Amino acid sequence: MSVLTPEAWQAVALSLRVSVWATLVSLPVAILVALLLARGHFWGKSLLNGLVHLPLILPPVVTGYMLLILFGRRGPIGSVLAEVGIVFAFNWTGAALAAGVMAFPLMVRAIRLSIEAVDPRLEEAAGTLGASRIATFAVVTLPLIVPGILAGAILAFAKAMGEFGATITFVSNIPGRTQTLPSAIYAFLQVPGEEGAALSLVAVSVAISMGALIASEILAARIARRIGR
Amino acid sequence: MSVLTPEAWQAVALSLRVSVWATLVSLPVAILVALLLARGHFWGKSLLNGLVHLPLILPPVVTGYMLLILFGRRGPIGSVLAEVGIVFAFNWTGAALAAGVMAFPLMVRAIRLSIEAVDPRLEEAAGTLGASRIATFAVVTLPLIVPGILAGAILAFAKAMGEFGATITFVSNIPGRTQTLPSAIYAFLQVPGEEGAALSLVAVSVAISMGALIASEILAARIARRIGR
Amino acid sequence: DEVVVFAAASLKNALEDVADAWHEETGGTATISFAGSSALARQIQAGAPADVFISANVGWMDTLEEDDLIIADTRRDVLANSIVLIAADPDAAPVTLEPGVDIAGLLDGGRLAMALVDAVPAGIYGKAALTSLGVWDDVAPQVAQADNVRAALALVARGEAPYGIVYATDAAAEPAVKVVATFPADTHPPIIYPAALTTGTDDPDAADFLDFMSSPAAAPLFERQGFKVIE
Amino acid sequence: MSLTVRLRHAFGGFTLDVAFEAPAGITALFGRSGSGKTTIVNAVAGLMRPDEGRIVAGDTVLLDTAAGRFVPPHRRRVGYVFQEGRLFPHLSVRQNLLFGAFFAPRGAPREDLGRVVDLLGIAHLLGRRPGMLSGGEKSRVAIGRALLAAPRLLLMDEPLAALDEARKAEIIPYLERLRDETEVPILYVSHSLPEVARLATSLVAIDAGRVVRAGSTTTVLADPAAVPVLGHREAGAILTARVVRHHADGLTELAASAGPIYLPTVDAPLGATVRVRIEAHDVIIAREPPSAISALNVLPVMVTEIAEGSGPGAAVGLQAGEDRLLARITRRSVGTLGLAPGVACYAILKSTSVARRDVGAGDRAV
Amino acid sequence: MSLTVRLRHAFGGFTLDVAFEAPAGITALFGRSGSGKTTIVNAVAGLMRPDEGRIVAGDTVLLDTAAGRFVPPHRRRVGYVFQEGRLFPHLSVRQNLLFGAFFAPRGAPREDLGRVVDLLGIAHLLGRRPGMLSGGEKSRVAIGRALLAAPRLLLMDEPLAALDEARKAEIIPYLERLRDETEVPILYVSHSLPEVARLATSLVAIDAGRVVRAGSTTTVLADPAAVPVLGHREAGAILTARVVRHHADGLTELAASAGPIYLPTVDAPLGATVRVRIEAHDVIIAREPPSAISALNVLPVMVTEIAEGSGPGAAVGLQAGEDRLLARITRRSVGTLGLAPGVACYAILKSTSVARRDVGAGDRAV
Ligand SMILES: Nc1ncnc2c1ncn2[C@@H]1O[C@H](COP(=O)(O)OP(=O)(O)OP(=O)(O)O)[C@@H](O)[C@H]1O
Ligand SMILES: Nc1ncnc2c1ncn2[C@@H]1O[C@H](COP(=O)(O)OP(=O)(O)OP(=O)(O)O)[C@@H](O)[C@H]1O
Ligand code: MOO
Ligand SMILES: [Mg+2]
Ligand SMILES: [Mg+2]
Repeated sequence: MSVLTPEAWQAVALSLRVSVWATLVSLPVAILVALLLARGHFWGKSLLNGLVHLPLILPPVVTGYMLLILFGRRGPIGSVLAEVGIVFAFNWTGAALAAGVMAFPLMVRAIRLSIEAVDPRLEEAAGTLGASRIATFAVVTLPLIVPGILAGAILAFAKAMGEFGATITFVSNIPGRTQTLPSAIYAFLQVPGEEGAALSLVAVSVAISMGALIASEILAARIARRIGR
Repeated sequence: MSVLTPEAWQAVALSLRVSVWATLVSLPVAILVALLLARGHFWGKSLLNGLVHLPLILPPVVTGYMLLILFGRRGPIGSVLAEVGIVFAFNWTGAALAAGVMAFPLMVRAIRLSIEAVDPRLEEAAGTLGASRIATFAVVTLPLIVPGILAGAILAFAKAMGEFGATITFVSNIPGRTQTLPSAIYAFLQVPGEEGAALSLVAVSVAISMGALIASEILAARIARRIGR
Repeated sequence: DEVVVFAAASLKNALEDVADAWHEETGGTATISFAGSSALARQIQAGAPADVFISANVGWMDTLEEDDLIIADTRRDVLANSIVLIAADPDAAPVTLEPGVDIAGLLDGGRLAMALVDAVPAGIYGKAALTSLGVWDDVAPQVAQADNVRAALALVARGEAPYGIVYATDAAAEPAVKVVATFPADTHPPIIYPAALTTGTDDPDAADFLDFMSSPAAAPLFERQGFKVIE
Repeated sequence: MSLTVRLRHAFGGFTLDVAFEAPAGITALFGRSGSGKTTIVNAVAGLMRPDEGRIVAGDTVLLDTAAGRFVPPHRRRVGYVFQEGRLFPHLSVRQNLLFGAFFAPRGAPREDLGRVVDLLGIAHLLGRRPGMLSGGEKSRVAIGRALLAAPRLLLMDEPLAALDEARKAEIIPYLERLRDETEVPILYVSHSLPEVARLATSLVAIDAGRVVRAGSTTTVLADPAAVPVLGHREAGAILTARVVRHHADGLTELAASAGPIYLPTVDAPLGATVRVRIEAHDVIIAREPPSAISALNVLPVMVTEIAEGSGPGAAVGLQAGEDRLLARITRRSVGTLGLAPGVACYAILKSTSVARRDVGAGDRAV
Repeated sequence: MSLTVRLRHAFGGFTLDVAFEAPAGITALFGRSGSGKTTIVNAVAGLMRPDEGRIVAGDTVLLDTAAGRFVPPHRRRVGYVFQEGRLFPHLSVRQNLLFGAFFAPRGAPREDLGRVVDLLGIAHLLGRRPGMLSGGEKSRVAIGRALLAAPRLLLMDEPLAALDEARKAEIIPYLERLRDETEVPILYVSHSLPEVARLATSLVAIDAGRVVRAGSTTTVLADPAAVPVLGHREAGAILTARVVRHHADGLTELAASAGPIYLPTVDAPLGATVRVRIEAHDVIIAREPPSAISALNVLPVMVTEIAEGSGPGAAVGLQAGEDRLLARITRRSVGTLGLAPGVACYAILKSTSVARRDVGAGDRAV
């Protein structure tokens, strides 16, 4: 691997930051949505489910534009959030938002599958022992779905590390601010003779994600053993 | 929704074909890989796992290039397959391959989670009743993971409907042959003033995927009831 | 303090050199976001913090000008490019691009790699050129459209397509392809990279960068990458 | 505190339609497999919403379909020992045991972990996860978990089915103490009539979703007509007696109203009142007082009623002082001995045929 | 066919180290909760690979750790009734039942679905899924599934624990027939000594991972010294007798070697040999022949040995003709009656105290 330029290191650092935040922040939301979809019976469930899958269905560029329209400085949501000091537009937070949105369906699906696999009779048992539905979720369901949460998180992290289309469309490709690894790779691929540089970045990206993947597998195996599977 | 041009309808038809094939063909492979990852203990398991996740980690363009290098006419795999009459380059099959590869990690993860949720004691019981490991998989594990397979398939289908970067890089955009909906949408978005046309296609894409999504949810609910959850 | 430049992706190497030179000379820093012209233009429409926009085609610059998003009197055409016909075969014979040229025959069942012919500038120019040569209808079914020029170039370089149409700048940098013809300038609209300050800019350095970019000092840096500098 | 249950619910081919009262103490639900016992218990726990019904515990209405009232399970504070364990696989045995205590209200009267653990013989398992336990170990942990939840109501669905006799013999006295010392009503599902007879204050016999017999255990068990319902082998009445003396040879002398009886050491202080279940088939009737016989207990009794079934046997109700006994003898013997209501005779009981598990601590409600 | 088992395996704190022989017929594994019964059965089924061991069924070596041999479960053709059901949730009851038959080799001797279904009383459940069954219904389906798998070896881990007495009474004769009419050896785990005594050809008592007593059931049960191991309440010997006459009043007259005995109708043809389990606590010893007593059976016997335990009871071995009986009486009675080895006396048995479940079809191996 050739030595990376400072700009490339910036992209690496930013991608890590973006992916970690995208994963961590969307995780609780994903758990909630997965719970609603797995156990809820409410009007509009199909709609919610569709909405969650939207970023998967749409070409990433379209998702990026939608984010731009909604969360841009002048967008209906973006302008409101800007007043309380939250700015996504052309900011690393926007890259995290894009990555989070793109990864969201993957995360929700993994967690939802895990929730659906939990034996509802255990939750009933917790109920008879005095645990409210929320407490039951916290002390029975949640620990039992940790493998699924981990799977969802690692999928989301990997996806966030690779997300390009929506990110570059939403927050552009500003070095040090919104230039993630994939955007940097893209930029290198747009000009002649820079394939080598692109390849180094690909290697860094793969190394990071593989590391995370292996760590998550080891963790998952340990947890599975604890749960007694 | 404005009335679509014949070319747009072609893109719709092709996207459907590509997504259905991508899903159906990769499904058995995904089941096998998920099984290996969930239940196998072998050298190189981490490697396989990493490989499966690669299309998620890499920017789609990079995946597209890799496909081009491997499965192109002159690629090491592509040239061999060409001899037996399988051509991916500039063909809708190539679009399906790209979509399948991009969707593969999602499918594998969903199925793997389901396999891990199957009580191994049921598989043991099947063993004592004379079912070999393969038979046990076919008559016990497989039926029990149908919800996971369905989830994986619908994720893959949705992803295939939205996949753009890898597809266009690998098989480019030949109207009627390789122009999928996302390519068409992307093309419309590149020129000023064509947002309306892009939007009609987005609407069609969303409608198809939502239909598939709702159908899969209904099916999954019915199956879950049969399994007795 | 930091000039934010939104520039078409194909300018990456040249513009980075220019930015370095500008920094040497003035101490100013330019941060450049490279992406597709359409994406950048839309971002500017959405209020992106860009000071300078350099587009790979005239259309998006026109759109921004109509929307009053660029300062019209700072708009200038900075660079020009040409499109060429390239072949995968290093021994391919040169082609004379005259009206009625039998490109379809040349392809011999293979594909002609181009950028998206209705969406991406290089593709639009190529289509115009082939149309004016009167061969577009013959060739059209054979065309494989990539989402950008580099991808079209890669298709030829990998031997997937025997021929392709790309910018001269891209062809020059790729040893695996052979330029077999250059499209005459009169067969297509001028291939021009316009640049301008955005109306949102409040950075005095931005104008300086724009001027430096179109100054003789920057010219060799662009020319090194194969661009023609417009005086 | 007492529990009133009225339920009607239809599953496919099965209809449950029951109403009964469970007073303080242990109420046994007794019935064949598939008769609806678990369904009743689930409804009381709030895990099943019946088509129609009303369940009241003390003065709390837990369910009233007519009034649209349904208290969710976690507010009912029942301790439920499930028929199939349902231990939390991700928690250690200790955490499983303390699960309910964690959610119990602060002031609730609480069992001591150490005491319950010792009773159940699971001290060496505290650090394990349920996946690594044997079948009987799991069911002991499940019992402990329910006991430690400070419940206002205990539901036990065949809690001892997976346990060996020795272990049962250790747990039963504990349940007796619970019955006698606390206010917690216990619904107790069991197939074992000896267990029921020993533990239950009242008994509800269920068949095919209907209550076929209900009442205080002593009354139901001493009723010769109930014998076919409860099963021949299992019939037997309950005698109440006072501990008079612990003899040196290990026998305890008890005073029943009909006379002294001798049993293997009864674990109760002098003066305590105990319940002794005498299985009907363990009673021999003689017209003359027998001599030189290994059975130590011979009580003068009088025949009160004779119920002859279809088989060769007959259930003979006997008045023994103030208590009632049930004897199951052959119809042939009824003839040869000339038994008839009003006939005076002797009941012979072996000391050792009254197994320890059939001697229970006295039950206030009796 | 017979089964030889030798196993050594250590789990955390528990070590299993057993060796026993299971001849054709039913071999009971008897022992307290957590003693290692399920572990043994799992090893025989191939679901657990012990640290060390050798298991041979007939002339097939199923496991030999020394030789590195391990036959995978699906090639062992065992019918395993698991302690916890393990029905396939996605299959109907019918499909569950036929699961094993589907995989059985073509020519394997097969049970008839209808017959098994009737026996188990699950005909009305065939179309249901296991999730909709009661506890006892599940365990009946599990029994059926194993029986219908055409097994060469049956493993039954507390198969009847969740069933009521009446249902047990229906299934036990079927298992007896299986024992007597087929070559299939059965390993039978149970906590219930009556069940074991009635069914088992041989008995292996396990305690804390070790075999503490093994041998033919008749021998082990008639051994006064085995009483503490098996539990006082459960002790009892087995008498072999021939059916002589079915009397009109519902009693069956049997000829035991020590004399005639009368029991409630025994469901066996004239001339058949039956096994009658006489619980030790049901036997009364008298020095003189009693008169005017409801017990119909009085057999002249001779005391062979007396085992006094720590408690108030004593186990008295009796020779009754060619059979052996066991009586559990108080030490006090041993004294007052002057019992000692060699003393002649009378054993009094009630007809009705021999419950139907304690009368079994004659077992070839006895
Ligand atoms: N996976 C395991 N890890 C550690 N210990 C185990 C494991 N499985 C079983 N044991 C222990 O091994 C011992 C024997 O277990 P086993 O299941 O064979 O008992 P059992 O005789 O069948 O008991 P029960 O009658 O309660 O079913 C128990 O003490 C149990 O705790
Ligand atoms: N979900 C269900 N759908 C249809 N029928 C059901 C369902 N659950 C239970 N049943 C039926 O209701 C009846 C009563 O079941 P229940 O579990 O209450 O029996 P039980 O008395 O507890 O039996 P056991 O002693 O076998 O546990 C059974 O016939 C059973 O088949
Ligand atoms: O959804 Mo993408 O094509 O991985 O950015
Ligand atoms: Mg039940
Ligand atoms: Mg066990």
